[in-house]
Amino acid sequence: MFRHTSLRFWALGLIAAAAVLRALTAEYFGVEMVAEIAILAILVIALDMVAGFGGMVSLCHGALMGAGAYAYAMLTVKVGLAPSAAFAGAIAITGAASWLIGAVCGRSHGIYFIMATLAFGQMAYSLVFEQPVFGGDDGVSGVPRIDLSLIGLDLNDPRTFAFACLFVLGFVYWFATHVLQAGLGRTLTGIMHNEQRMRALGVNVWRIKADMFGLAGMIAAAAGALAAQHVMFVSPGLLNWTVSGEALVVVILGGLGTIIGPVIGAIAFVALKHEVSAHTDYWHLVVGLILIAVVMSRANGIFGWLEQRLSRARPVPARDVIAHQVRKDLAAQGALEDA
Amino acid sequence: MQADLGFWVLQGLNALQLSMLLFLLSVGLTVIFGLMHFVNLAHGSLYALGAYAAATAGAAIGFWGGLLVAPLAVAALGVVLYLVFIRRMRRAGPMAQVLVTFGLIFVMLDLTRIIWGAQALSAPVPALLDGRLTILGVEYPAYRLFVIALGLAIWGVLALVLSRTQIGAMIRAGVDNDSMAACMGIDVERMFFLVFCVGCALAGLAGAVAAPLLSVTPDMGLQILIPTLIVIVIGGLGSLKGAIAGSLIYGVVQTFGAVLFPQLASILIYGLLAAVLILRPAGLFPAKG
Amino acid sequence: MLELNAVDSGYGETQVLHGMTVTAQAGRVLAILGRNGAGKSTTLKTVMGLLPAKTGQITFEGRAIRSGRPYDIARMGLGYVPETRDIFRSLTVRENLELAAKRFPAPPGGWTMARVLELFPRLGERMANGGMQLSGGEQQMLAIARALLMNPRLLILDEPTEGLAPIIVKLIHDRLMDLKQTGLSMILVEQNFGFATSLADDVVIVSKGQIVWTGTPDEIRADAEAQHRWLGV
Amino acid sequence: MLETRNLSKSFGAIHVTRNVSLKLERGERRVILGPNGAGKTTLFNQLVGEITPDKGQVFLAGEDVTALSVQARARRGLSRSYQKNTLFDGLTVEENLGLAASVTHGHWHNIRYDSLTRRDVQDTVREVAEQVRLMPYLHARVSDVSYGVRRQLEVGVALATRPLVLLMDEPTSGVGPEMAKGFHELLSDLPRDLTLLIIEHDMDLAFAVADSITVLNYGEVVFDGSPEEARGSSLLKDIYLGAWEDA
Amino acid sequence: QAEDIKVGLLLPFSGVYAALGEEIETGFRLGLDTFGEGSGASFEIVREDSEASPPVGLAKTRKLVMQDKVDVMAGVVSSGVLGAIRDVVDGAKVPLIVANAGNDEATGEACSPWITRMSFSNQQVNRPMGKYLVDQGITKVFTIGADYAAGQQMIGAFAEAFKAAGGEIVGQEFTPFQKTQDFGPFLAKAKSSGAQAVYAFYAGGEAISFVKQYDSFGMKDALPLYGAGFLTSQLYVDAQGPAAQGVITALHYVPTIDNEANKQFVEAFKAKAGHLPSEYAVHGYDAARALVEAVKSGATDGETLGAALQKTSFDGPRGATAIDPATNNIVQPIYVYQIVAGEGGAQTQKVLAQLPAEADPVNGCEMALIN
Ligand SMILES: Nc1ncnc2c1ncn2[C@@H]1O[C@H](COP(=O)(O)OP(=O)(O)OP(=O)(O)O)[C@@H](O)[C@H]1O
Ligand SMILES: Nc1ncnc2c1ncn2[C@@H]1O[C@H](COP(=O)(O)OP(=O)(O)OP(=O)(O)O)[C@@H](O)[C@H]1O
Ligand SMILES: [Mg+2]
Ligand SMILES: [Mg+2]
Repeated sequence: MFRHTSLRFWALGLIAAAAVLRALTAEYFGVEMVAEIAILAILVIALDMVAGFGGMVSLCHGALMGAGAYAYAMLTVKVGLAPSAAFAGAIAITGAASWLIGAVCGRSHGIYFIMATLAFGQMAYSLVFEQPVFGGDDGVSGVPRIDLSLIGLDLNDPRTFAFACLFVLGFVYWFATHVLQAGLGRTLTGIMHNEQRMRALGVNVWRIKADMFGLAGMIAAAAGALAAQHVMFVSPGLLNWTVSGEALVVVILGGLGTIIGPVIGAIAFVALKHEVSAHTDYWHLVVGLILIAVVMSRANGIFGWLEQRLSRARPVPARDVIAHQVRKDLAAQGALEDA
Repeated sequence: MQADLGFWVLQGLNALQLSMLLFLLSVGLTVIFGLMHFVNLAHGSLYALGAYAAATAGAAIGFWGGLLVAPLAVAALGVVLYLVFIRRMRRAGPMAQVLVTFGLIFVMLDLTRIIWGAQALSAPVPALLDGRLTILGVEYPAYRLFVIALGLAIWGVLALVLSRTQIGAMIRAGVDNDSMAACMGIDVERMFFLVFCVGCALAGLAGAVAAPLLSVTPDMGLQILIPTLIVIVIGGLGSLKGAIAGSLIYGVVQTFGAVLFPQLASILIYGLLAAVLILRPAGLFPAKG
Repeated sequence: MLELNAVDSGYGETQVLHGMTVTAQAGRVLAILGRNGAGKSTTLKTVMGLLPAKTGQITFEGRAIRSGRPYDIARMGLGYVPETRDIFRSLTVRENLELAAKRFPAPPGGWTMARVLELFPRLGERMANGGMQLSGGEQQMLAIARALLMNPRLLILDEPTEGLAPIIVKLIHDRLMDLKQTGLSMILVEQNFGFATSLADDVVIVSKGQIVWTGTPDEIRADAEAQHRWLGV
Repeated sequence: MLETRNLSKSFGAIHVTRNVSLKLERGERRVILGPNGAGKTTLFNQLVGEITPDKGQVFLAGEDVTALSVQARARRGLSRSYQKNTLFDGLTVEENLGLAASVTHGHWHNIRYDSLTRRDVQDTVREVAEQVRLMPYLHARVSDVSYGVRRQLEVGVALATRPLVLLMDEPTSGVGPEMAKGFHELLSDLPRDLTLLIIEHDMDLAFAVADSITVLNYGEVVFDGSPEEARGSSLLKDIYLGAWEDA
Repeated sequence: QAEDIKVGLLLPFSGVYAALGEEIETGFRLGLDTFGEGSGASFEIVREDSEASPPVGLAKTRKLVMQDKVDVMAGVVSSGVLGAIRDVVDGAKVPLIVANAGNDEATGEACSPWITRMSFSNQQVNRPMGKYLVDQGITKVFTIGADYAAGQQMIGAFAEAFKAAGGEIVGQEFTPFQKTQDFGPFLAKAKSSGAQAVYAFYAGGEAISFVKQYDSFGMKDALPLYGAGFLTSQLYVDAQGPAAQGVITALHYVPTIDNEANKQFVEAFKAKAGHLPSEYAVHGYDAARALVEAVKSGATDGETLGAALQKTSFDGPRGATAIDPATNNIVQPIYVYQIVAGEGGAQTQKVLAQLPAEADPVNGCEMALIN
């Protein structure tokens, strides 16, 4: 169950302050990094919503984000919609697709769920890669940013854009935590802990799963539409499964099922990547090793570790719940097969 | 062209050959995956490593030597991985495992680049298998026939061992409830260790077999990972039957899809995977344990 | 035979056993009674090595087994029937039984597959079923049968009558009695007071992780005050 | 209130329930007895919809619910507890009860407010916690409480949905005599219009609470009558009680 | 007085194209060392990993331009990255010397005075083979290539020229890019197509697998294999082994080209890298040389460098090389070569013909000259 502990408030405040400070003072690339982190953070919040609170470990969130990016790019560049309308359109389209994926994949659990979402993600990737409308391998260029000159903002300025991303991130954080604390989120967490019992209590399990997956898809789409505006270019690589894998890495690095943890994970991951790749071409190796070390530390990611050290009310890490659930599922399947 | 029997035989053999290569790889993964509930995403990297080991050893002591050395070398690496990472991760659940092995992919990818360079290597086909044989009126590379035969042989051996020995039941018991298994005097740790090593050796073998067929590149492990996962998920985790069925389905869909419906080829297999999971959420032949 | 001396144990940070000291004599049946949550099961789990004992000694036939691995402890001759039964759900009934039978060959007069099925004919009818498909009571029978097939020197039973039909309880009671007659040592954790006291040679009562009462079945039957105080009967 | 007609189910060659026809009036309290493996739990599973019967129907308050899903039946007022604890292990006792209550009060699918902090939910949680004697454990995590406490919670969660018909599968197995006695009190405290179907092996409890008794053997109803009749039945003695009752 | 020129080198140093990135960087540094001496300038290289991913490449380009404020950029392996960064370098007026990416548009409809290509264009390498094959008496060809933009352009340029010269394409197959490891199914199709030869485009690991599998099916004798020279590039022939023998392809560079400049280059490169240079190495080498020549001609900053680069022309390892002022693309001879057995069991390239240098059609490029 999601709770706002004081540690979480502190972390949130610190992050917000640091982000604003950096966006105000950093050099060009530092400001770009703020935008990059904010966009990644939005994506991983979307993933944590379903993975950390519903046990729906998705390997298609990268693809959902890519879908949002492509929807935005296509609606602006090819259809000629106003960017703000395209933004809304991208969120709606991706949200609907995501709801469907959630409804369909919701039947499977654990590793099967991961694979089912992977299949949908890769289907989207192949589709975008191979359909000439989407520009194939070359992608779509010339993606415009939303025009906010009405309120006196120029998003083409990197600093303003970074602030816009931070603003959306803030909104998404509020929205996600709100939904998780509302009935829908509570029920979803109940399902993660015991789907059978939830059903026996009268909960329409697949609806809850699909609804939450749809909401998360909308958030991922927002991240995608921002990413498209950030680089002003979209390419199929956005939808590749490695992006989803990376998102999952970030969620766990930060702390699954904590919402604030993944945001910290996003900061750590982007910073680490830039820092290490500045020094060696083999940055994958270093990042990989650090990742392994973090996971092996047996803590629930960076934030989970902080929580363990600093706060007395120690929630059960979602990953343990999922582990338990998967075990039960697998064993139950064995039994069904005998019938 | 499609009416010609030769075409079907030839493509059928191609499908079978691809299936067997995937089987060699997926069977190791499915054993580790299904029996230990351990999600080893680095299995593809072990395969790549097998290919590199075979290419390197093959250059020094010939193909057959390489075929022997590669599985041993990869199993040895498996021992290290097990002792350093896996043993501690067994109880950590799939999320942590996905991550650690995801990290391992990148580590091993860069390590192969550091050791062998970024450029592609290759291993020669052994003289004995260099020619072509004629089957049902179709000329077919002998080496590919060898791959098919090897896959079938490994399948047979594994099926025999698992169904005729008690070790299968012990492993499943350990998977179900390791503390209870331990209370029945089963050395769960050692058993899993063996299973893991055998799985690794099979991955190494698959790499060694693939080396002369394909090019040996650092990212070959990443490329093969998704097809392998698809195979075992279609087939059902942890079951030998599932691994062979999944491999055959993948091989056939991929091969015939590519020649008959080229536009759909790459979506076809994902569509199939999604369909299987919707209809049978646990794959076609989930393990009884 | 089995001795616990000042054992502290628990789950992570929560300490449950506080200086648990208890002895099970060879050839006798020790009943451990106590309220829900008193620490009875925790004691058994600690003996089996499933929980680490923080301090104290545990010896089995004179050999220290504290902080041994369950695997070694089981092989020393301790057969354990956990309260959760822990049937291997993905194995069939037959496989569950063979797991023990094939790996612990029966000594002359020991438990064999045939004898166990005679004891629980119900299991014979379910040999090919998966462990998961058994009814609760059938699972309990299977768990006991499985432990017997290990031909242990000390049989540890955690609430063996839970969820069993009276007729089966009676049956198990009689069989355990037979076992007792053969000289098998047993530790019995029970909520069923009548069942426990009619089988036991010695009785201890646990409360808050400590032994608070020691005596014989007759003594506890007579001691209404202790019954009320420690067992809530 | 709850009725079955010719309910039958077999797994392969095993017939677990054969033509079971039951009829429970509103407010009736019935205990199901039967040897282990008689098909009692499987009957429950069919009543709530977790298993589809091969043949026969289930009626709830006059409506044929045979084709309805588990959750649909639950929302029509059918609730059950499980023989094997089926709880939200990582959550606290309070959250467990709250989840159940929030479904009852219709807050489970809301994205505007926290379902667990609603007044009506909290009240229900408190009431139920008192009923099943769980007040001291409200803030403890399920995985931290002893088995007996979990058994009580198992019933509590089923109760928190405020059902019309409550099915309880061996609610007192694994709880001590003290709590079993408490359970007896709990049952007498429950509103009289709540229909109860209880699987029990504790004879004292069964005879004390039952209005009527049904005995299953090999999936068949072999006895159906009042507790007095049951007491005198030699059949029951042969297949179920054995000679143990006097121990 | 010594000028300081800041060069942003944008190449993939990780990921699948890492091997190419390495080759180009080695060539580039060798080029600077070789020619930079008398230029009076010192060159500072800021190197960034594009990961061969357009968004990453774009982010890194922005960093090079806006934060590091480089005078000139060089590199770019993948066409996707080039497409993504085109507007940025064009808008910022930072000259970019392309050291690999071959997409036709970059020097066609999307050309920019600030983008000068010292490598090749996809059509340039393949077009001459159309007529060459017909001249060899081959009129029926089956084509096969990787299914992505470059594959389609390469095969497309060949097919067009081949048909224009009177040939017939009897079958065409595009295989899923970087997902195909087993070419068996496609080879069987080619075999039964009734073609006289197969024309292929693959690069990297796919090139190795393709050539080896082509040989293992015994198709080389009945159905000779032609293609874009990347198929049997110096980078892959060792791995391909004897399977590559007999394959005839066309490319703008092979290490066996017989001229003085190439001899020196091959020597120097071997000394530095320990292996023979590939076409990728020469891209880096010539890009560096173009840069140095521009500096020597008096350019000191972005704008003057851009103007000078448009006028590049020298005799290098690939013969007479010049920039076409209409498109800013390189104009260079194309070499038809065959893989033959060399000494010590290695494979070597035997140049069969040198096809004349030919500028690409302008293709919608409206090139403004800088000053
Ligand atoms: N997994 C666990 N984690 C933390 N605490 C636990 C755990 N299991 C049990 N406990 C605590 O340990 C104490 C003793 O539990 P134990 O299971 O030993 O009781 P018991 O005497 O066997 O009771 P019962 O008759 O209900 O089975 C209880 O207070 C319980 O809350
Ligand atoms: N999925 C299944 N497949 C095959 N057989 C099953 C399955 N589920 C239950 N059974 C069998 O059906 C019979 C009835 O089981 P059920 O759980 O209903 O018994 P029960 O009356 O509740 O017994 P208990 O009092 O021991 O809990 C048992 O013999 C069991 O083995
Ligand atoms: Mg207990
Ligand atoms: Mg039952």
